[in-house]
Amino acid sequence: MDFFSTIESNLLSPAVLFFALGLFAAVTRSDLKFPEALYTALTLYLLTAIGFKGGVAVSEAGLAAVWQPLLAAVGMGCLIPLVAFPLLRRLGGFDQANAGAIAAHYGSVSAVTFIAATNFLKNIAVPYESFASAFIAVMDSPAIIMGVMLGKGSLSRGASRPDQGLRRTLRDAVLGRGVLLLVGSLLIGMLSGKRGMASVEAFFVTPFQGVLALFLLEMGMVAGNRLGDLKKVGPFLLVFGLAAPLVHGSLGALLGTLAGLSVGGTTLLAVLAGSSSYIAAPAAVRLALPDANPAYSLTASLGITFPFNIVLGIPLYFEIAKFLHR
Amino acid sequence: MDFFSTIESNLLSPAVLFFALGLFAAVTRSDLKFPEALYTALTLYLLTAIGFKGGVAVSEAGLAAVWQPLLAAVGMGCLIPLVAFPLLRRLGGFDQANAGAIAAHYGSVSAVTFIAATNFLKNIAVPYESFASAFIAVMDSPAIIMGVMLGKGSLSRGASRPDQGLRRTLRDAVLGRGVLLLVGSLLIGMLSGKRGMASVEAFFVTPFQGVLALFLLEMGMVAGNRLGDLKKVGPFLLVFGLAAPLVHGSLGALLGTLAGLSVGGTTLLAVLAGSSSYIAAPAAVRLALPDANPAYSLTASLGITFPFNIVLGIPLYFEIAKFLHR
Amino acid sequence: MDFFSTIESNLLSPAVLFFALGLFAAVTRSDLKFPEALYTALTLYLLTAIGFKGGVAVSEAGLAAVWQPLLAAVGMGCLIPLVAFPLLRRLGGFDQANAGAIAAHYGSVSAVTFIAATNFLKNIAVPYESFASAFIAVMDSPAIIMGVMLGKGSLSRGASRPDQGLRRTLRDAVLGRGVLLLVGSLLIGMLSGKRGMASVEAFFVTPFQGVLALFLLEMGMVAGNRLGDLKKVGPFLLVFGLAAPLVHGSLGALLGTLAGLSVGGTTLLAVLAGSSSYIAAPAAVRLALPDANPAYSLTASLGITFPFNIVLGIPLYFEIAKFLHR
Amino acid sequence: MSLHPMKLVTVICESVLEEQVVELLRDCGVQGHTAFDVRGSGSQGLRNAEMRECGNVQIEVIVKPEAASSLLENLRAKFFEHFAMVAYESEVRVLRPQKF
Amino acid sequence: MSLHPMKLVTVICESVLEEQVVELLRDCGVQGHTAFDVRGSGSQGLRNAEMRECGNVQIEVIVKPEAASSLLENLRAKFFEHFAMVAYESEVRVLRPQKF
Amino acid sequence: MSLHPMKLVTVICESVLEEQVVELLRDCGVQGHTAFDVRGSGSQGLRNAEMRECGNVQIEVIVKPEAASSLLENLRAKFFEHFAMVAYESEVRVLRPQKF
Ligand SMILES: Nc1ncnc2c1ncn2[C@@H]1O[C@H](COP(=O)(O)O)[C@@H](O)[C@H]1O
Ligand SMILES: Nc1ncnc2c1ncn2[C@@H]1O[C@H](COP(=O)(O)O)[C@@H](O)[C@H]1O
Ligand SMILES: Nc1ncnc2c1ncn2[C@@H]1O[C@H](COP(=O)(O)O)[C@@H](O)[C@H]1O
Ligand code: NA
Ligand code: NA
Ligand code: NA
Repeated sequence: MDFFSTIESNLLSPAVLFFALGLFAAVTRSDLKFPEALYTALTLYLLTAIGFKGGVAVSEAGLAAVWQPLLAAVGMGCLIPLVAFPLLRRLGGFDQANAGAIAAHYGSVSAVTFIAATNFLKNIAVPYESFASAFIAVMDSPAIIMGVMLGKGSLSRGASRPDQGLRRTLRDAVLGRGVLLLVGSLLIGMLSGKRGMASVEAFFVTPFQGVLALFLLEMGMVAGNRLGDLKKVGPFLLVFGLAAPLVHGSLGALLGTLAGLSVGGTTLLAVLAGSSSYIAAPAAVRLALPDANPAYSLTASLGITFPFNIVLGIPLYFEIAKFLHR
Repeated sequence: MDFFSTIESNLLSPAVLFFALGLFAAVTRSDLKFPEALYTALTLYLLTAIGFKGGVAVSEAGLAAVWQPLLAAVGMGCLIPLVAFPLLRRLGGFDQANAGAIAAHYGSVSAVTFIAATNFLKNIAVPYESFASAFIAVMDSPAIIMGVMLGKGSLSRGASRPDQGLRRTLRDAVLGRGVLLLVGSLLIGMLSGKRGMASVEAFFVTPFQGVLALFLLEMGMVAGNRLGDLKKVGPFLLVFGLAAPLVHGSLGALLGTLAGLSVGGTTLLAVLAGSSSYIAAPAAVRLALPDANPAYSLTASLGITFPFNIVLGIPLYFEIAKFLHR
Repeated sequence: MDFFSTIESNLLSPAVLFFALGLFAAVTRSDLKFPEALYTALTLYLLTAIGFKGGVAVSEAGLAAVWQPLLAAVGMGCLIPLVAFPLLRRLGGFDQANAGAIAAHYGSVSAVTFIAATNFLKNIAVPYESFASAFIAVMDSPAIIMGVMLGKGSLSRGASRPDQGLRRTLRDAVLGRGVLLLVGSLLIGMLSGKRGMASVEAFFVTPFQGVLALFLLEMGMVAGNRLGDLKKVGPFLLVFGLAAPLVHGSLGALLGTLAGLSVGGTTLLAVLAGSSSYIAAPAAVRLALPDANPAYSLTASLGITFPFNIVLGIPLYFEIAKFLHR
Repeated sequence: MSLHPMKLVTVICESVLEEQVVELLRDCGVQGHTAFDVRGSGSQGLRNAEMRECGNVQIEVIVKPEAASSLLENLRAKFFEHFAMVAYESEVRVLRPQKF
Repeated sequence: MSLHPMKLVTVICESVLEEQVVELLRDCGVQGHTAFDVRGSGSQGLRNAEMRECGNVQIEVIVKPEAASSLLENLRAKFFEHFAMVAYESEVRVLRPQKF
Repeated sequence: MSLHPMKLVTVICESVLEEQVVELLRDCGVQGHTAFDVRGSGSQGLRNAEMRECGNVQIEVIVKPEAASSLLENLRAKFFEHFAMVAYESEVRVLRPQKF
């Protein structure tokens, strides 16, 4: 399948089309609206299902086969904020807090983008390591901690004064509901294994794609409501929102290849690296870096990078992964 | 299967029984209550699933086979308000706004009644055109626009003064969440076709009947809460709520037969014609015709016509369709 | 399979592990939180599904096979408050209202514990009467009425003065949403039978285990939030929360054996007897016995007995049932 | 346009009481009310909205100034002893006094 | 720290009107608002929150004292005839008056 | 029956702050609070309730009249610089003053 037909297959998947419908609803100011409880319920479901599936896959594959790629993923989570921060500071002219906040968002990952990518791979019949969803569970915490420390200047200035807020940040980064659900479900999947999977598969696995499609309808609306802020955030952030995923994604593809992942697995690690968070990071960063304006990080994450990845990024990362594996 | 055994099979379906349970809960003033978010979530799911399934069916059947019945459906949507309005004005003595509002509700359709009808057909093993759910997506907008124009007198008086509210009505009729979800999902189904269906079937199709049953429990409660208003709306509306579906349904059966639909498909078009809206119409009409008392249209729709259709109307329309196809 | 491996298999089931995750989230004060609408929706689903499944099973087995065990279940519901009340009064030193309230909770049953028990039996491949879930539907009302009458002293003092509040209690005990849903769905299942089941199975049966796992995540949080109250309620209630299920459960096992149930069915009746309510009882009892402090009954029910049953009680009741059937 | 002084009576109580409070309002001749679910803490501990059985509700009613204190008195008499409840009044100025 | 007197204008109306009320607020130069879903009863009967189409919303706005009555007047003129609506003002004291 | 004048302090802020605001209330010796989710707009733009991460919460506390302004001052000092927040007080009259 060539590049354009993979893009076409991606664009005509129900998930992406529902995302477009959500965008349309937001832009035309339809009265379509998801209740907050439904948004939260869908998030809960998706995170739990991803974690659990990943956990079962890890228990099947054995830790021996998993630890190396997992370490690569943790490394990515730490590395990306370090790459993004100076760019945002110097080229973007953001102050320390804002640069740290945005860096934390881009080091973190978007579980929904990840699932869209696994769908994409399934559609074009490319296999991938099924434990890959375990990556999602380990990248957010380091990225948030790193981004917050950069944003507070704790890294450059050293720990000169005892930072009371840092403890809270650590707690939020590790016990925030996104990370807790992912890591918790991962462990549950590992402990209950195949037999556990058999009993809950009909809820956590079979209807998953459809739930994702419905969730993307909502995400389309959320992203569409952010479009109005695009003007306010300025041209640099627009460019950053398109360029950063490509840079981070390429890094991810490189690391994935080095860690011995297949083309499919490499694509997924690249997707995670290229994606940015809108579930785990916003709440943690808001409290830890109150001076950062959430409009910047959320608009870039949700209004630019997320749609870009869903529509174009995924097939691109796949091409990069293929190239590196040649 | 004779008439009474089809009725019995309808009455003993989980969907109808759950509706009865909801009625019972409302009448006995139990503390059973659906949270609003759940009502909205179920509505979202049902509309999306119907639209999507219809869209896939259209893409399978090809537009060539579909356009004629679809046109008949649009015609029905325009025609019914024109039939109902003068009746409501003259026999019912309603003022212009109220007559227009009720006409808009009865020209629009009830997706839930439609699904109950497809279940009924499946139960008695009568085949129907699977693209029939596409009809639902095209009947609401024309009916609402027609009813509102009648209610405003825009049709009789001509467009003498520039009507500012009409633009809003058009927007609400076309972008209101009910229509947007149905039409949007229909297009998504058409674009993603069979392959899209394969990925989301386990969410949008397989559990559908059960979700409908749960939703009917809620609808039973909503209808039951309306029963108290029956006394207030007067005897004419009670008669109208029972007679209108039969008249409109017969019209629908006629048009369906002429458009070349099978007995099953004809039954479904009759059901749509005979049903009245409680999702798309209320919000749009409330804003466009503020002088109309929503108690009239909602009580007739939800308290009389909806239960009548669910329990007796569906088998009746089927008999009419069979008769016309003899 | 010996005792410890059955316990281990219970502990490593996704349901129990998700419960543990919820406990962890509550204890660490993570920001994970289920919206109330989701809690209600899950409750609705679980109760409806249990009732419906039980009803279909009853219609399959025939009333002849069912009435005897059903009577035993009703008897249990009446008996337990009579056993618990004097203990709570004399040993626990509770006043009349509080003793009645707690007795009503322990006479009532926990549907979720019941399902966890059926999972447990499936896991260790022990068959059980599939109509057993009908028991759940009949135990709550008698237990609540009995507990409330004990708490009001209506039983000891006789009906000296006309008790106005008793009518409300009866209504709440019979029409409260928990009982209404269970009994209603049971009847629906009985009326629509196998054919009804076929149409809604993919919603009410197949994904059930997974939904339960998600619900237990929430229940873990609710129970965890109650742990803080443990200190306040005093040591007697702690002991009662662990001992009462064993006493009641043994009674249940005895009655189940006498009523001719299999080992599996006996286990399930024991589980119901040993479990205590947190859905039907709290609301009804709160209104009927306002002087009772809900902290006592809810903390004992949710903070002690529920986790105990989920983790250890179920395998224990199974051992008792096996012993009695030897 | 003229505004008319009225009292706004606010009641915060357990969700299970909503029906009974609304009944009492009706018995006191109050014409309408507004209610919404809240969470809170007080002398009876935390009441989060997670389980409806343990939830809180806030009920607001606009009444004629002279009716407020008898309404509060009725609430006090019927509920204060047994239930978690907070009630207070404040001054508001409404359009269309005949409604209330 | 000093507190500044302001008016709090509260509007309770049908959910379908929320968009239009907020538009009117903006047209009146109001800088912000807060809204939440409520249920209630009044002259138009019970409005429970079950169906969004028939729900109620409560909208609260803080405005400069002199702006309150013209805002209420505008609300009255635009909505009172046709819609279920209750509106009232009360006195509050805020920090940071320049915000409003 | 006698009513006792108190202050009602209302805070509207980002949902992520709820825990910290409630902590601050406790530190100020306030005995209880009531909270509910709202949506709104203000100087920081629209805050709809769709995503909890960007939601708003309204927190209401009844305090002794003399405690209100110090409470507001503490809120101002801790949160006003960095966060979207509106806070105001108003007069209410409660039953059972000893509760607050
Ligand atoms: N000081 C307060 N300010 C605001 N709301 C309160 C206050 N005290 C209690 N409440 C509310 O009233 C409910 C019942 O209070 P209590 O009876 O003290 O537990 C609490 O759950 C809170 O929602
Ligand atoms: N006296 C009242 N006190 C508080 N809220 C009221 C009152 N009357 C009406 N409402 C609210 O305003 C809405 C519309 O009132 P109405 O137009 O009278 O039906 C009702 O649904 C209630 O939520
Ligand atoms: N004038 C106002 N009246 C009522 N609520 C307001 C007002 N201004 C702001 N708010 C609320 O306070 C929140 C934060 O305000 P802001 O910091 O101005 O963005 C908003 O999202 C609104 O919910
Ligand atoms: Na990333
Ligand atoms: Na119709
Ligand atoms: Na029990």
